[in-house]
Parts: sequence; C-alpha cells; structure tokens
Amino acid sequence: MSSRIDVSIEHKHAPAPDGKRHPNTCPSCSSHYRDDELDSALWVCSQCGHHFPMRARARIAHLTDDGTFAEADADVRSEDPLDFFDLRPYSERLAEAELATGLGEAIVTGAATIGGHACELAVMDFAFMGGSMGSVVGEKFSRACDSAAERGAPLVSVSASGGARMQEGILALMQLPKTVCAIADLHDAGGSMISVLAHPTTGGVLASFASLGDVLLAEPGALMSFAGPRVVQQTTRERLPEDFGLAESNLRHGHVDAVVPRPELPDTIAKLLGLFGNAR
Amino acid sequence: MSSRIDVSIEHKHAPAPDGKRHPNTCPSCSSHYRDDELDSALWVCSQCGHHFPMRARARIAHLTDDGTFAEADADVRSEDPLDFFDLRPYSERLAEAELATGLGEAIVTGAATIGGHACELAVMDFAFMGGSMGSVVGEKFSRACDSAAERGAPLVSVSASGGARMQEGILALMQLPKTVCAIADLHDAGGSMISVLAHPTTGGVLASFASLGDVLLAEPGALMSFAGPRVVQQTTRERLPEDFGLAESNLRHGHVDAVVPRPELPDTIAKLLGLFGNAR
Amino acid sequence: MPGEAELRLRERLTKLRQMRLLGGANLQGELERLQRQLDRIAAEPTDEEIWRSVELARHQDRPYTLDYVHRLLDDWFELRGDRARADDAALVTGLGRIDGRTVALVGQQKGRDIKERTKRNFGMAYPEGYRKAMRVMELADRHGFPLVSLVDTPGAYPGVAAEQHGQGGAIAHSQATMARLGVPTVACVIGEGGSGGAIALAVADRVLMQENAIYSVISPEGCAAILWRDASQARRAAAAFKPDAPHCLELGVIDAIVPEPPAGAHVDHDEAARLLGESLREALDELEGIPGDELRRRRRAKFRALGVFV
Amino acid sequence: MPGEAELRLRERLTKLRQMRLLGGANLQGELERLQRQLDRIAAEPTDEEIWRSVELARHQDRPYTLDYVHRLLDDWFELRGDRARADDAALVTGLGRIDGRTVALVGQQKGRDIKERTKRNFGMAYPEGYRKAMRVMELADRHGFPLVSLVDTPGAYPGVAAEQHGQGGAIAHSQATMARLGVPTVACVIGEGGSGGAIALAVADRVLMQENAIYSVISPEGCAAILWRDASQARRAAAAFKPDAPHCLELGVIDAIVPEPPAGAHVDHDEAARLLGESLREALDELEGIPGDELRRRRRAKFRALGVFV
Ligand SMILES: [Zn+2]
Ligand SMILES: [Zn+2]
Repeated sequence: MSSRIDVSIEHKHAPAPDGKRHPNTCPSCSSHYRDDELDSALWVCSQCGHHFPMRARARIAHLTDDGTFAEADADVRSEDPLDFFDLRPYSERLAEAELATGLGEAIVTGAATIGGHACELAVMDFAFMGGSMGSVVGEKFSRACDSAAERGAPLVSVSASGGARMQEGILALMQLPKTVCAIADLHDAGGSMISVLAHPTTGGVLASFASLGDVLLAEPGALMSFAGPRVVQQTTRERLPEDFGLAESNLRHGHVDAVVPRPELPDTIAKLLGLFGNAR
Repeated sequence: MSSRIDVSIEHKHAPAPDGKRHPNTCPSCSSHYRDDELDSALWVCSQCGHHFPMRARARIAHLTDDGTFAEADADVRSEDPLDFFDLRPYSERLAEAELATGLGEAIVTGAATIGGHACELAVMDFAFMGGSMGSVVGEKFSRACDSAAERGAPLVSVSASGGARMQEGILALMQLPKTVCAIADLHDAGGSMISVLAHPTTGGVLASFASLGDVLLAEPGALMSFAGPRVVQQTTRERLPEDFGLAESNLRHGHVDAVVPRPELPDTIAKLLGLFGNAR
Repeated sequence: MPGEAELRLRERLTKLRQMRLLGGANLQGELERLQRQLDRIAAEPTDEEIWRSVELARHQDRPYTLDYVHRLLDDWFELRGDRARADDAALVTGLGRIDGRTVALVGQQKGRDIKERTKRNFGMAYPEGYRKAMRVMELADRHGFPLVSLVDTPGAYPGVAAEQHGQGGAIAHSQATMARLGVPTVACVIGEGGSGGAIALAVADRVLMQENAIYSVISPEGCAAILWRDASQARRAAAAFKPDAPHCLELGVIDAIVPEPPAGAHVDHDEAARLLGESLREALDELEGIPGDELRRRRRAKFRALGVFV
Repeated sequence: MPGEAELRLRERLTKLRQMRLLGGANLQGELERLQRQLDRIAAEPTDEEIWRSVELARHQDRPYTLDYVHRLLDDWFELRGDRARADDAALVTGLGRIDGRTVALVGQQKGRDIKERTKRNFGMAYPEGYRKAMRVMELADRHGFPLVSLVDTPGAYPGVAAEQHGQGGAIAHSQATMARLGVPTVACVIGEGGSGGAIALAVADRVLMQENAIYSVISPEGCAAILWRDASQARRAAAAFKPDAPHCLELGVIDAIVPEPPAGAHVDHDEAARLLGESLREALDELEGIPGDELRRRRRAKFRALGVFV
C-alpha cells in the first residue's frame, strides 16, 4: 500500500550498515571527494554536476546574506506520544540523531535576508532521521509561516524529506494538514512562499507544504515523488522510467516551475523575493 | 487552424442538397420513421436509441410542466454589422431561417417549472443556422442569466450548436466572453446552472456557457468537441477514435457528470433543481 | 485493575466526555451502547484489540461509501469527472439530501466483487480522483452546501502514471482546498484511513471515526517491512503505532467515535448506516449557522494545534 | 472622397477618440505617428489593406510574446506547468516587472525556427496550456499582481488528445477565471487573435490590438473552406469578416490600437516593443487603484454589452 513509502526513503538512502560505500563518492560518476572539497563546491560534483545532500546549516550559509540569519525555535524538541518502540525506543533515536547532526530536529527555521530581501526560512536536514516530519517539524514550519505573515516577508522553504515520521504515528500524518493550514493563514495574510525541493522530497512533505509554494523550484536530480520508486515497483510491477520522479521529469509533467542548479539558487530566490515583495 | 471548426458542423449536418437521404432515417440503424412517430417517441429511435435532433419548442414541451413556459425576449433579432455577404447576404439567411423554423433566433428563453421546480430556460435550436451563436443568442442567454438571478431560480440550458456564427465576425466571438460574464454574475448572485449538451455542442458554445454549468448532462451520442472531427482529421492526420468527441467519451474523460437518455431528462433535471434549490 | 491504570482510565473518560465522545450517539435510549463502548475504551486497547480493528476495518463485508450513500442520502446524484482528463471511480462525489438539506459528498469507494474492485482500484485514487473531489468541494462552497467526506482507502495509488500526474501535489492541494472552504465540513473514517490518501479528504470541522476503523500514517505491513524487513510483523507494527479509534481520540486527532453494531459494521449495514447518519446529523447541526470565516478559523486552529512537543 | 464616406469617417474618428483610440501613443511628440494612423483609418480599410494585416500578423519575422517579454519586463521569471500533467510550451506564463511594478504575464508563443515552432506547436495551446494560464491568473489575483496577456495564436490546437483533455471546457474556464479576477488586466493582440484560443486570454479590463494584428472568429482559410469550399479564397473571406484592427475598434471589441513602426512590427522589434510598452503602461496606470469589485463589475459590463441586435 502506498502509505508505506512515507518512511522508506530514510532507509534507502542511509549508508549501508557495513559502510562499504564511501559517503563522498559521487553516485553518478564515481568521483571521490574530501569533505572540504565538496563543501567549497556547495556539495555539487565538479565532474558531473550531481547534487549531494546539503546539510541545513550549510544550506542556510549558502542561501542567506552573511550574518543575517537569526534562528528561531531552536529549542523545540519531540516527545514520544506513542512510547514507540521498534528496534530501539523513539526517544533514543531522537537523542542519537541530535548527537549525530548537532540539530534538535529535521528542520531549522529563522529570519534572514537573501540578496538584501528579507525573508523567513524553513530548511530541512535529511541527516536528521531522513528529514522525516513529526510534530516538531510541523510546529516549527507553522511558526515560520506566522512569523513570515507578521513580518510581511515571504517564506522560503527548502525541503529534503522521506515523508512523515512513522514513530509519531497518526500525529505525524496530522503534520500534513497542520502545515497546509499554516500556509493558508499565511496566504490569507497576503504572504507568499517559495518552495525549494531538494533531494529527496517525498511522501508527506511533498503531499503538504512543499507543493504549496507560490513558486516551486527543484534542484537537479532531486527525487520528488509521493510514493518511492521501490514501492511503485513492488506495488505495480511496472517498469519505471529512467527518470522516474526526478525533478526533470516533474518539470516536464508540469509540477515545478524550474529546475535550478544549487549555485544559482541564491540569485533566483533573490529575484523572486523582489518580485513578490512589491505587490500593490 | 482550429478556428474553422466553429461553423463547419452546420454544413456537415445539413441535409445533402439533392435530398437523397430521408431526414427521418435513423443514421445508426437505418429504421424509417414518420414525423409523428418520432415526435411521440421524443425523437429517439425505438430500435437503437439514437437521439435525433429535437427542435427547441418540442424540447421545452418535453422538459417543462404543461403550460408553465412563459417565453421571454421573443422579438430580439440579429443585425448585420458587417454587411456580410458570401453566397447570399447574411440578412437573407436570417430571414430564410426564421421562415423555415418559425423561430426568431437559434435560442428560445423563458421561465417555466420542471417537476414543480421553478427555473429559467435557455434552449437552442440546431435548425436555425446550425444553432450558431451570434449577438442574439449571446444576448438572450445573458438576459436569461439575469432573470434567473432575479427570480432566484436555477438556469437550465440546452445547447445544440455548431459554434460561433461566422457571419457576425468578431462580434460572434465576443458572445463567448459575454455569456461567460453573464454566468459569473449569476454565480455571484448565488444562482446555479444546469447545462444539458445535446448533439452537437461544439466550437464556441462548448468553449463558453455550455461548459460552465454547475452540473453538465449530455444526451447519448451527442458530439461535444471544440474542433469538429473533420478539422481534427485534416489538421493532424490522426486516426480518430471510434467515439471521438461523443458524450460517452467525454464522460470517460471527465468532462460531463452524466449521460442521460432524453426520456429521463425531466426527472433528472427536476431532481437537480430540488438539490440546488435548498441551499442555506 | 491496578491503581495507575484506573487513574489513566478516569482521566481518559473525563477527556473523552469533554471531547464529546460518542457525540454520534443519542444519549437518550442509547445508554446500553454507550456503556458497551465505555467498557471497551475503559481498558487500554490490547494489541489483540488493535489488530481486530485492523481486520474489521478491512473486512470484505464492511459497508463502503456507496452503501452509506444509498441508505443516508435522498436524491443522490453522482457528479463525475475532473473536467480535465478522467473520471476516477476510486473516489465518488455527488450531491444528496440529509433531512431535506442538500450536502455534497466525497469519499473513496472500494469494490465489493473483483470486477468492481478492479474498476475502483481498491479505493486507491489517482490525482484525478482528488481533483474531482476539489472540484466538488468548490461547487459546495459556491452554493453553501455542507461537505460530508467518507474516508476509506489503503492510500493514494502508488503508480508511475499517478506520480506523473502529480499525486503529492494533488493531496496537498486537496487539503488546502478544504482549509479554505466556507461551508461546514464533516469527515468520517469508515474503514481504512490510509495516510496521505486519507487526509486529503479529512481536513474537516468535525472528524469522526467509526469504532472499528483505523487511521494511520502508514499501513501495518508497510511499517513492518521497514522496521523488521518483514511484512508479516504487521500485527506487531499496528500495536506500536496504534491506528485504532480510541487512540486517535485520545491523541485529539478525531473529535468523536461513531458507534457500530455490536459485532461490527459488516454484520448489519442498515444499523451501521443509521448510527453513522445520527453522528453526521449531529455534527452538521452543531456547525449550522456558523459563518464561513469562523468555520475556517476554527478548522485551521484545530489542525494547527495537533502535535506533541516540548 | 464622397460626402457620405467623409461623414462616416468623421463619425468614426469621433468615436475612436472617445474610445481612447491610440491610447497607447503618448500624444506629446507622437503627432506624426498619430497622423499616419489617422490617415490609415480615415478611409475604410480596403480589401487589400485587410489582407496586408493578415499577412503582417502572420509574418515570420513579427515579434512574438517572448520578444516583447525580454524587452519590456525586468526580472522575468517563467512559471511553468499546469501542476497536473504537462508544461505546454505554446503558452508561456511568468512574472516580471514593468517600471518596478510586478505583473503576471500570459501569452501564446509561436516559434521562430522550425525546431522552436515544433516545440511550441506553432502557438496552438493544449488545454494544459490554458490550465497553466489559469493557475498563474489565480496566483496574480492572490498577490495583487496586474495581469498582462499577449495574444498570438492561430487557435487552440485541434487534436484528438486536446479534445480528450477538454479543450472547449478549458477555454470556457479560462474566460470564467478572467471574469473573476480582482486585479487589473490588460490584453493585447500582437499577431493572430484566433478564435476561442485567443479569447481564452482576452477577457480583460483593457483589450488592445496592434495596428497590423488580426482578431477573428475563424481563420480566413477556414471561412473560405466553408463558404466557397476553397481555402484559396481566404483573401475574399477576410474582406468579408474584417479581422483588422480598425474594424475591431469600430465594433467596440477592442479599446485601443497600439501603433507599430511605419513598416510594421517585424522590421523593428525594439521600436515595436517600445510602443507596446507605452500602451501597456498607460493602460495599467489607468486601472491602478480601482478596487477589485469595481474592476470585475466594469469588465463584465463591457463584455456583456458586446453585440448588435434589435
Ligand atoms: Zn559526479
Ligand atoms: Zn436507430
């Protein structure tokens, strides 16, 4: 059933347990890079243009004008409403993710300027439990909508998520309508939203806020699908197209406005902020 | 170019000049009928169910409760703004159509009840210049919208048209936005509209009011296409599907709510009038 | 029963009463059913009870959307098509009357026999289905018709064409459409409330759930496949993420539980429909007369309050 | 010139001035151009002049929508896709700035070379193109962006898939969307204004037309094929139904004629763009500050007044 896809991405993209594959090997052309090389290249392969996942703080540093980012709600943390236990308790997974990523949750929010234009930011981090959306992601995103509305600044979101966070059960599903309602309030207040879809944006995040920007930009090669390729394959036994669910396919099928290489994102977003900032 | 289709239907469906084909031969199963036989059968072939074109007054008699129809704007007549002359002057064609059909134009409008529910009616007649839409069709339809809004009664339209009336040039095209704006005013006044699409509803009428009902009902076998089959064939050289543009194909493709055999139309419309008549 | 569990029970009962638990049941003359439900909810549902809900929610004899439509709505008229590409039979929409009042209805429809199941894609809609639903929601809004939504789907269809046609975006926009409506909206999960495919139709002023329905972010099999790489661990997964009605009520995700006949809705469609009808009527009555702006404000505030964090 | 013709001319000039003829031209310093235009309109356009318009409107070097976009809009950002099935390249949409003010733009785009023509389907949009336009119109409405629409199409595409995807309904709904907008809307026919495919984008507060554009209910070839069963009689057909700008102005179908460089827009794209830009600015200025309700009311009243009858 399709619902299973919401979290499968997290596991698919995690490094194999035995660590065979070096995390900085380009999956597209097999070039090898040190962290610092990739970091200075915005985590884009200089050989083939493959976009590696980019961590939230690096993303923010890249997108925003130096020193303008003021983080909000950094101290909001998940609870474990279901006492969820699979191989380990959910609370243990959370603590581990925080230790591993240095982030309290899979989203970082706050105010900044981009190319001199004020905006509110909501940037996801796939490294935190596969960017899955639980109560905290929903809450922080919603507060970012409110803050954008209050400040009269557009909201810029960057999504990277395997979908809803299974460990919070039905409450994770409720983050879909929660973020949708927050955007509805933002729109009613005359606000606007630019949504950037990074690899991967799937499941519940694609099926909620990431799809509701006034403008949708995708990074090259980003998977944007509701159901993951594996689930589609297993459910339908169809042969999948080569570019199934990728940004380029989504552009062709009318679901995003542009595929924008990472180095061009700050200028593109700045231009859009300018356009949305001067309505009557 | 696609624009040519607007009027081609008129010619396609006119009897051949030499009168070879008896007009009351069923084109589907070749059964023969006298006028009075067809009339008592609602102009539906009793052998195969083929729906013959139905004249506007017969249509109104069939749909409405006896004696409730009060015609409006019967005296509105076309002008000839372009002094249009092809094989004959437009004004001559108009006079001829009126003599042949007993109608002043290709649409009859007025108030009535159907199954006891008050409504406004706008019924087209294909026999009047192929049901083409010129200034008078646009004007009478628009007035029917206003009358429906004023009376708080839903509008029921029955379309049968080859499209815009070439002989009125660009003013014929303007009847599209004119009727669209009239429906917008009706909707803003809280009114509703049920659109019945009879054979054929093509070109400018499909591309304006006929598609804008709150509910769309089509008669079996009715052609509903923007471009006629011949134009599509000539332009694209594609092989057309067997049921190209027919009501049944449109139902499958999501463009109408139901295909309703003619004998069932009064009850179906009455039910819908009941549903739309009791909103808060 | 140990003291702590009793305390928890009492707390929950208080909470449930505040939340208009069993709002669907007419308290006069329904005390017996109420008692039975309270008994059921009294104890933390066991893993077995949760799994029983999963089985009943998917029971092949369980009433589907159209079974309720034909029992509860007068003058039903089905509205078909997305006005763009298709008519998705996995999701039915239409107009009908409840107590003389016109309502618009949307809901997934599974099939009863194999032929209908194929036609209706087992209740798994394509984006076309959600676009049809949005069209009908907007029609309801334009005419002031309350919207009733019956949720019963394993999930939105996961296929190549469905993705190409924008499944994720369609689910997002369907929710956004519901968030904008200025008419009363009532949703009820009547079987499987499967993930995004379910929430697309459930951003409502009142969200109800039948006693044996389930509502979840993932299917038990999907969850098990991920956690234990073994779909047969579905029962264990269900116990972990708790998709049953009492837990959904406890978490504030639904507003009330709709009672079913004692052995389940599948044994008595007429009685199940009668009980559902009472709940729908009560919810519609409560919402009647509230201005559109206020409905929207409360609806959004309700969903924006969902979540647990510190 | 005979007395009757002169009288007719004077009447027409009076009418044209009332209708803000050449509203696009800045009267100061534009007298020469104005005089040339008046001279042209002075005489009833001859059949040859009408046919020249048909030829110029379709001239392969005539500027297309994107030629104007790149000259007139700052910070152009193309918006793509209908969010359902496709991105139709025959119809471009986007945002940009005119004098610092953000506007949304929609318009058909023919192709310059054979490759681009194929990609853009010769400016003949599918329903997907019109659905993209509607999406962008609604975006403009939500954010208070004025809408500029540039019309240049032989017509909506007449193909099997286009029909299956609802070409007629898409054109109807696009008009209905424009009738609902609460923002200023300006349309200009910049080449071929072909039938339903054109009016789908032209239900605007101000409808302009370039000097050598045509606007018609049917193509000359289509008309000829029907009337004389002979497409080569196109010139005769054009003379009969008069798709030229002066006649459209006389009939009240357009609000003003936008001047072109003396030999036509195709010889000087920059100057053509400058002149179009002036007209668009003037129209936008006139509409600025009028409340949405009032814009809607006037827009609908204008289109509802079109037609000639007794
Ligand atoms: Zn590489
Ligand atoms: Zn027959």
